[in-house]
Amino acid sequence: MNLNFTPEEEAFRQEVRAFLAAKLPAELVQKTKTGVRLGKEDYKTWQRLLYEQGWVSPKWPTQYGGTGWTAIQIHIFDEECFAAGAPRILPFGIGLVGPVIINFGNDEQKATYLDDIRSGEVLWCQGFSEPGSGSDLASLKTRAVLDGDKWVVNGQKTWTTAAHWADWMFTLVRTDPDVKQQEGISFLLIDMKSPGVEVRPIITIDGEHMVNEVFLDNVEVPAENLVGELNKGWDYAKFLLANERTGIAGIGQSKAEFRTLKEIARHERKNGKPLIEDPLFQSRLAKLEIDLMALEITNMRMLVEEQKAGKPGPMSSILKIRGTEIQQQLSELSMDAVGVYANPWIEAALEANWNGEPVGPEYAPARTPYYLFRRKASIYGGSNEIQKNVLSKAVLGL
Amino acid sequence: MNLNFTPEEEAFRQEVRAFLAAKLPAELVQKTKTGVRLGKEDYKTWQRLLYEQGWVSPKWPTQYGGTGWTAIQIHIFDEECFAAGAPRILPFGIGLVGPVIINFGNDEQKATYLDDIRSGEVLWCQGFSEPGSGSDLASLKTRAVLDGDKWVVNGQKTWTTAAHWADWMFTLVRTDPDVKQQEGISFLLIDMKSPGVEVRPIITIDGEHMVNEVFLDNVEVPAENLVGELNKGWDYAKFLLANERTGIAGIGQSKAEFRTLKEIARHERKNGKPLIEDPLFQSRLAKLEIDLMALEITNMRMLVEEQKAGKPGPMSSILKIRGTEIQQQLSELSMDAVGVYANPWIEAALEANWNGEPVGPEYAPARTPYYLFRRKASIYGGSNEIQKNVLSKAVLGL
Amino acid sequence: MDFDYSEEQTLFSDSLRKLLEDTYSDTERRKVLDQDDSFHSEALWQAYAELGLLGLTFPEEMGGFGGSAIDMMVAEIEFGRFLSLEPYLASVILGGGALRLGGSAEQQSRLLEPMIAGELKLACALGEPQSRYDAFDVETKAEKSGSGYVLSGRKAVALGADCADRLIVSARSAGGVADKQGLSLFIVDAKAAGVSINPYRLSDGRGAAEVTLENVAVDAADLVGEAENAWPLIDHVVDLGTAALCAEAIGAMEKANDLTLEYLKTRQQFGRPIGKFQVLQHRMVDMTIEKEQAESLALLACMDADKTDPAVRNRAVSAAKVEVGTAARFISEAAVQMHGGIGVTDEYVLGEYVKRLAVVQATFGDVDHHLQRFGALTAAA
Amino acid sequence: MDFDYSEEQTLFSDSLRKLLEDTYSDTERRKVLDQDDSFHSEALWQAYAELGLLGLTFPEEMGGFGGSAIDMMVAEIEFGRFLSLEPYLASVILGGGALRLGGSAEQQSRLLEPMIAGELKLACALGEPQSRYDAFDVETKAEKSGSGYVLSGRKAVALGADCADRLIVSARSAGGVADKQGLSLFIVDAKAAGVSINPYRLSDGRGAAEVTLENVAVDAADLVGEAENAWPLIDHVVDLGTAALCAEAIGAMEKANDLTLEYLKTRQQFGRPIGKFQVLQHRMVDMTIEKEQAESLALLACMDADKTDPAVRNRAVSAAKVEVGTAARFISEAAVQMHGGIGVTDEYVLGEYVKRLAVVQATFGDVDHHLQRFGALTAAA
Repeated sequence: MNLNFTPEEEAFRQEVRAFLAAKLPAELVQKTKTGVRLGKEDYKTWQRLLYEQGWVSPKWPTQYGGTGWTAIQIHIFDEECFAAGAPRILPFGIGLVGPVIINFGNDEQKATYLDDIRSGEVLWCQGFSEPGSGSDLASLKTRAVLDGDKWVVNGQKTWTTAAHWADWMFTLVRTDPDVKQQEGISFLLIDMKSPGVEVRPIITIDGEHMVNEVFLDNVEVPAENLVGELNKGWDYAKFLLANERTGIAGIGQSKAEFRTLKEIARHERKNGKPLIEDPLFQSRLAKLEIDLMALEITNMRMLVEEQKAGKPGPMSSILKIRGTEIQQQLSELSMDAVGVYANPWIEAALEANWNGEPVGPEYAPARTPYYLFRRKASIYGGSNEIQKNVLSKAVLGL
Repeated sequence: MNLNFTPEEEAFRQEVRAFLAAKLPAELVQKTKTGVRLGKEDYKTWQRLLYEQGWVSPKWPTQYGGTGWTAIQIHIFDEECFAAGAPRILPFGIGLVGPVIINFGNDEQKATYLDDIRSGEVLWCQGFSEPGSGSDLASLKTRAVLDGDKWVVNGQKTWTTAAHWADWMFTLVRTDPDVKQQEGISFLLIDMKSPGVEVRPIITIDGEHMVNEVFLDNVEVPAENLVGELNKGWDYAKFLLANERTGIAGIGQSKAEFRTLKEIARHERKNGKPLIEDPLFQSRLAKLEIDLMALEITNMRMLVEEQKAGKPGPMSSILKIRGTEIQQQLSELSMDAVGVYANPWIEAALEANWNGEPVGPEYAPARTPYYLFRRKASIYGGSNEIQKNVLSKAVLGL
Repeated sequence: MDFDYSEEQTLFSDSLRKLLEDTYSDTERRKVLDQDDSFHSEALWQAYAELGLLGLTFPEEMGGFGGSAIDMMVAEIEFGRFLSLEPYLASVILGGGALRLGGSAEQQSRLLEPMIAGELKLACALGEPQSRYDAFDVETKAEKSGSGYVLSGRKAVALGADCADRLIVSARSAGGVADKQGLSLFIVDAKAAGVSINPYRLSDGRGAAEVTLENVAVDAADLVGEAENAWPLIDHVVDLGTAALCAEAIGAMEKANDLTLEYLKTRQQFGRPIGKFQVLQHRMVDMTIEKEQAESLALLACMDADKTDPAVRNRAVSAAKVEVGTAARFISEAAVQMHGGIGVTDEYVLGEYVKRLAVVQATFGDVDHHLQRFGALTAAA
Repeated sequence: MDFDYSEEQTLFSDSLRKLLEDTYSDTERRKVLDQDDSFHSEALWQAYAELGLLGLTFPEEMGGFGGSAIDMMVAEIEFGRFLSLEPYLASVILGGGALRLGGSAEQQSRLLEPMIAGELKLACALGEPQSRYDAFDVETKAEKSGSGYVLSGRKAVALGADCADRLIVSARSAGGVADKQGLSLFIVDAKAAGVSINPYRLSDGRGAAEVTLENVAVDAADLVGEAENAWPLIDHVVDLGTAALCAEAIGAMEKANDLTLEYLKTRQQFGRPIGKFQVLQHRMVDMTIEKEQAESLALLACMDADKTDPAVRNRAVSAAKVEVGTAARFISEAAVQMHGGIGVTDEYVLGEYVKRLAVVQATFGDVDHHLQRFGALTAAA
C-alpha cells in the first residue's frame, strides 16, 4: 500500500502540464475561470486539440484510440486539465456511445462512427429519458417498427443535453411492446438531420439552453443503425450508465472549483477580515475540502479496482452520490461566499465579451446561476435515490 | 395573534414558582442538577407533593382531578417545574393508563385505580412491546384466554420501563388469534404480584437498570380487569400513544438542560477562553437554542389546537420527532463540551452520596451515560421512523 | 397568548388572496417578469393602494391604518405565496419604516401620505459593496455644507431603488468604516444631480439597483432622525425588513411544499405514484416539519419586530432568519430533487420559488451571519 | 500509488485476526471487562509480544521489525474490529513512539527492548485537566535540580497509565501555560516517590488514569530529546496516536455496519425483514459511504503519520480525524436507531462499538478541534 505518486506518475503529470501550457487556448481558460458560458465551438476546439494529441479517449481500448493509461494516470490527466482551466469533454460521444459501439457494435459501425466521435467532428446526444420515463427508464414508450430495411420511429425524448448541437443521437426505443419492459428495448442510432426529428429548447432555471425535447415523428432510420442485438438495448444501457456513474465523480473539476472558491473567500471580506478567516465559513470550507480529499482517494481506490476487474462495479454509485453532493456544496458555498452580490441576475455578464457596467466582483454574476445549474447533478445519470437503491440491492443485498 | 403571556398567565407562573420554592426538596434538586440517578422513592416523593397540591394531573378532566388549566398554563407549569430542578413524573400512570381508564374504563375501575394513580401510591408500567413486536406492535403474541371469571395470560413483554418498581402493569394481549391482527387485541390490567409474573432486568448501555423483560406464565387475571370492550384494545392503544407523543416533546426539561449545558460551556475552557466563546461551539449552541425556541412555539400552537379539538391530532408526531432530536442533540453537545473528561466511566459518581476522588469536573461523569441514555428517545413511544410514516399517511395523504 | 388571526386579519388576508388569485396568475406574473421598462406591475401596486395595503403598518396620524408587524406578516405571507414582485418590502416596510420610526412629522406628511396613496415610492440604500451584511459598514461620506450636507459614495443592491422616487441613504460623517457611531440617514431624490442608478433584476425577478452618489446636495430638512446617531434606527429598520422577509418566505415555502406534495401524488414511476416511496415520504415530512418550525419563529420575529429594545428584537429576528434560512435551503433543494427534471426547468413555477428563497437567503444576512449575532447574544446573556 | 496490502501485511493481518478469533470472543472480552485488578488481558498482551506485534513499528536496531505506520494501521484495524482492550495505542504507539522518535539510544535500549518483549509497559501523560485537546497547554512544572529535574503537576486521562511501568510526562520549565516553547519530556517511573495514580476504566472499558506528580525527582538520563523544545516531538507523537486511533475506528465502524446489515436482513416486522424498508436501506447505504470515505483518509493519515513536516502531517491527520469523527457519530447513532431496543442494551455487543467510537471521538481532539486545525492550515496555504 502506497499513496504517494511514483516517479513515473510524477513525470506523466509534467508531460500533461507541458501539453496544456503549450496547447490550451488562453481564451478558453478565461471563460472557464469566470464562469462564462461555453459554446459548441469551444467544446469542439478543445476536443480537437486532445484528439490531435492522441489523448482524447484515454479509457478506450488501445486499438480504438485509447492511451493505455493506468487508472492513476487517467486521474492525473483529469486533474491537470481542469486545474489548467480546460473545459470538460462532452460525455455523449467518447464517454457514452463510444464504448457501447466498441463493445456491442459491428465492424462497420466501428469504422463509421468511432473516429468522428474522437475528433469531435460529429457531436452526439443521448435520447434516453422521456416525459413519462425518468427514474423508471425502462417504461419508455418511443416506438420503433421495422418496415423493410428501415425502422420507423415515433415518440418523444426529453432532458436531451446538447441535442441542438448534436449531429447524431443514440436512443433507446421500444421494439417489442409485448414482453417484459426491459426485454423489448433496442439501442438505435439516429441522424438528427432525418426528416421528422424536431428539437425544442428547454430553458433551465439557471437561464441556460443546454437541454431539449426531441420529438420523433415517423423518423426513418436505416436498419443497420441498430447497435448489437435486437431487444438487448437494456443491457447496453446498463453498461453505459455504469460508465457514466464512474465518470461523474468529477474530482478534477471539483478540485479546480475548490481553488476558485478559496480565491473568492480570500477576496471577500467579513468583519474587516478575509472571509476565509471567518470561523464558520472556514469550517465549512474545511469540511468540504476534507470530503473532497476523501473522495479523491476513494475514487482512485475504486478506479484501480475497476481497472483490475475490467468493468465498473456497483460501488461506483458511491462516486456518483458523493461526487455530485460535493459539486452541489461547492456551488452553494461559492454562492454564499459572495454575500448580497449573489442576488443580482446579470445574465449578459455570463456571455463572452460582455462589457456592461459590472455589478459586484467579476466572479459574482455566475454564482447563483451555477448553484441553480448544479441542482440537476443529483438528478441526472440516475438520481441519487436510484443510486442508493442500486447500492442497497447490489452491494448490501437488501 | 399574540405571543406575549397575559398578566393572568404571568401571575400563574409566579404561583407555580412560589409552590416550587416552598415545596420542592433541595435534595431532589441537587440530584437532578448533577445527573445523579433517581430512585423509586425520589419519584414517589415528588409525585406525592404534587398530588397534595392538586396539580399532579393537569390534563385530566376536572371531575377526575384535572386542574382545568389552559394549554399555555400547562406549558408554564411544565417549564417551571424543570427549571426548578424537579424530576419528571413517571408517565405510565398519569400520562398513559389514567386517560385510558377515564375514557374507556367502567365506574368501578375508575373508583379502584384513579386516585392511587394520582397519588403515586400505586406505580404502573406499560406492557406493550414484545421481543418480536417493536415497531410492528400489532403483531404481539402474548395470549389471554378466558377461563371462567379469569383471564389466563401467557407471553413475554420487553423494554418495560420501571417494571421492577411497578405494582401494576397495563398490557395489550391477544384475545382473538383468528381475526385481523388489530382486531384481536384487548387492554388488560395485571397485578405485578400475581403468581407467574417474573421481572428480569435489562441493563442499558448507559449502565442503568430501568427497563426490564416481563415474563407471564399462566398468570391469572380477574375478568373485570379488562378495560373497555373485548378486542378493542388496539383503539385504546392508539389513543394512548397519541397522548404519549404529545407529552414527549419535553420542552420544559430541554430548556432546563440547555441552561445546564450553557453553564458547562461557560466553565469549560478552550484556547484560553470560555468554550461558549469558541465560534464553532457557540454556533452549535445557538442553532440548538433556536431549534428549541421554535419547538416551544410549535408546541404551544399545537397544544392550543389540541385543546380546541379535545384530542391530539397526527401533527403531534412532529413534537415527538423534533423533541427527541433536540433531547439527543443536547446530550451530545453536553458530552462534547466536557472534552476528554467525557471518557472516564465513573459509574459510582452517578449514585447519590458518592464521595470518591473526583475525575474531572463535577458535571463530567454523567455526560456520556446521559448521551447513551438518550439514544433510546428516538426509538421508544413509536420510533421516529414510525412517526414519519404516521405523518406521511395521516397528514400528507401519501 | 393566542395564535389565531383576528377577524380583521382573516378578512384582510382573504381579500388580498382573492386579489392575487384574480389578477396575478402565474401567466400574468410571467408577463411582468418579461417587462423591460418596469420590474413590477404598476397596476397591482395601485390595487394594493386601493386595498389600503400601502398604509397598513402606519399609525392613523400618519395616514395609515394602525396595523402592527403581525398585520405586516399576514400580508407578507400572501406575497410569498403568490410571488408578488412589487416593491412592498422596499417601499413600505423599509423606506416607509425608516420614516415611521425616525422621520419628523413634516417628513412623514411630505412622503408617507403620497406613498400610502400609491403616488410615490421609497427605497432604502444602506449596504455598500464592501459591507456584506453589516449595515454599519458604511464608507459613503456626508459632509456638512451650509445648513445641509453633501453625500458621496456607492450603495449596493438597494432593493426597490430601480423604481423609487426617494431613497433613504445612510452616510457617515464620523467614525471608522465599521463604526456604529457617526452614521446619519438622509432622504435623497432619485433624480437629484449627482445620483446615478444602475437598475437590474435580482435572480427572483425583483428590482434593485447599484446607486452612486457624487457630491449630492441634501437639505437639512432631509436628515432623518438624529445626525451621526442613526445606527439604532438603521438596525431597527433592517430587523423589521428581515422579519417581513421571514414571513414572506413562510408563504413561499408553504407553496413549494404544496407543489411538491401534489407532484408526489400525481407523478407515476414504476407503476405507482412516487409518493409511495418511503424515502420521498419521509423527506416530504421533513419539509413539513422545517416549515412549521420556521413559521413558529417567523411569528416570534414579527411579534418582536416593533420592540425598541435591540437585544430582544435582534435575538428574535436572528433566530427566525436562521430557522427560515435553514428551512428554505432544505425545502428548495428537496423540492427540486423530488420533482426531478421538471423541477429545474424555467417553465415550471417551482423554480421561481427556489429563486425567491435564494434571494431571501442572501438578503439582510445569511444563516452564518445570524447564527453569529444570535450566538453572541446568548454568550453574553 | 497502490492500495493493496503487501504479502507480509496480508499474512500478518490474517494471523492477528486468527489469534483474536480464537482467543478473544465476545464472551472472553466480557470477562476482561469484568476484571477489577487489571483492565486488559495480560495473556493476550503476551500473545501480542509473541506474535511480534509489540515490536512491529520499531526499526530493527531498536529490536523491532522495521514496520511503517501502514503496518500499524493493519494491526489497528483488527484491534478495532475485535475491540481489543489492550494498551497497544498507549504503550507501543504513544509511549514507544515517543522514545523511537525522540529517545536516546540508551533510553531505547533500556526501555524499548523490554517493552517489545512484553516485560514492561509505557504510557504517555501529556494532557492536563485544563488542556482540553491542546497538548501544549501544560502547567506541570519541571525545575532543574542538580543534574536532574523535579516535576510537579497533574495529568488528565492518561491512556494506559493504569498499568504502565514508565510514564512519558510533559512538563514546562519556560513559557506561559499555552506556549509551545519551554516544554520537555521525561521518563518517570510509575512507582517513583511523589507519583500517585488514580486508575479507572473509560466508557469503552480501556484503562486510563489521573496522574499526580508531587516533587518527583528525575535524572538527567530520563530527559527525552531536547530540553525545553519537546513540542515538535509531542506533536508528532500525538499525530501518530491519532492516525492509529483513526485506523482502529475503521475496524470498529466496519463491524458496526456488519452487525447492522445483518440485523436488517434478519429482524422481521410487518411481515418482512426491516431491510426491505427504503428509508433503512438508504441509511445503511449512507453508513457504508461514510465508512468508505473515512477509510480513505485514515489511509492517508497513516501514510503521512511518519512524515516530519508538521504541516503535511497535521493536515492529513486532522482531515482523517474529522472524517472519522463525523462517520463514527453517524454510524453509531444510525446503527443503534436501526437496531431499536436491542441496540441500547448492555448485553448486545453493538453498544461496545458505540462506546469505543465515542471514546475515539473525545481523544486527541474532536471534530471541531481538527476542523479548526485543518481550516487554519488551509487558510494559511
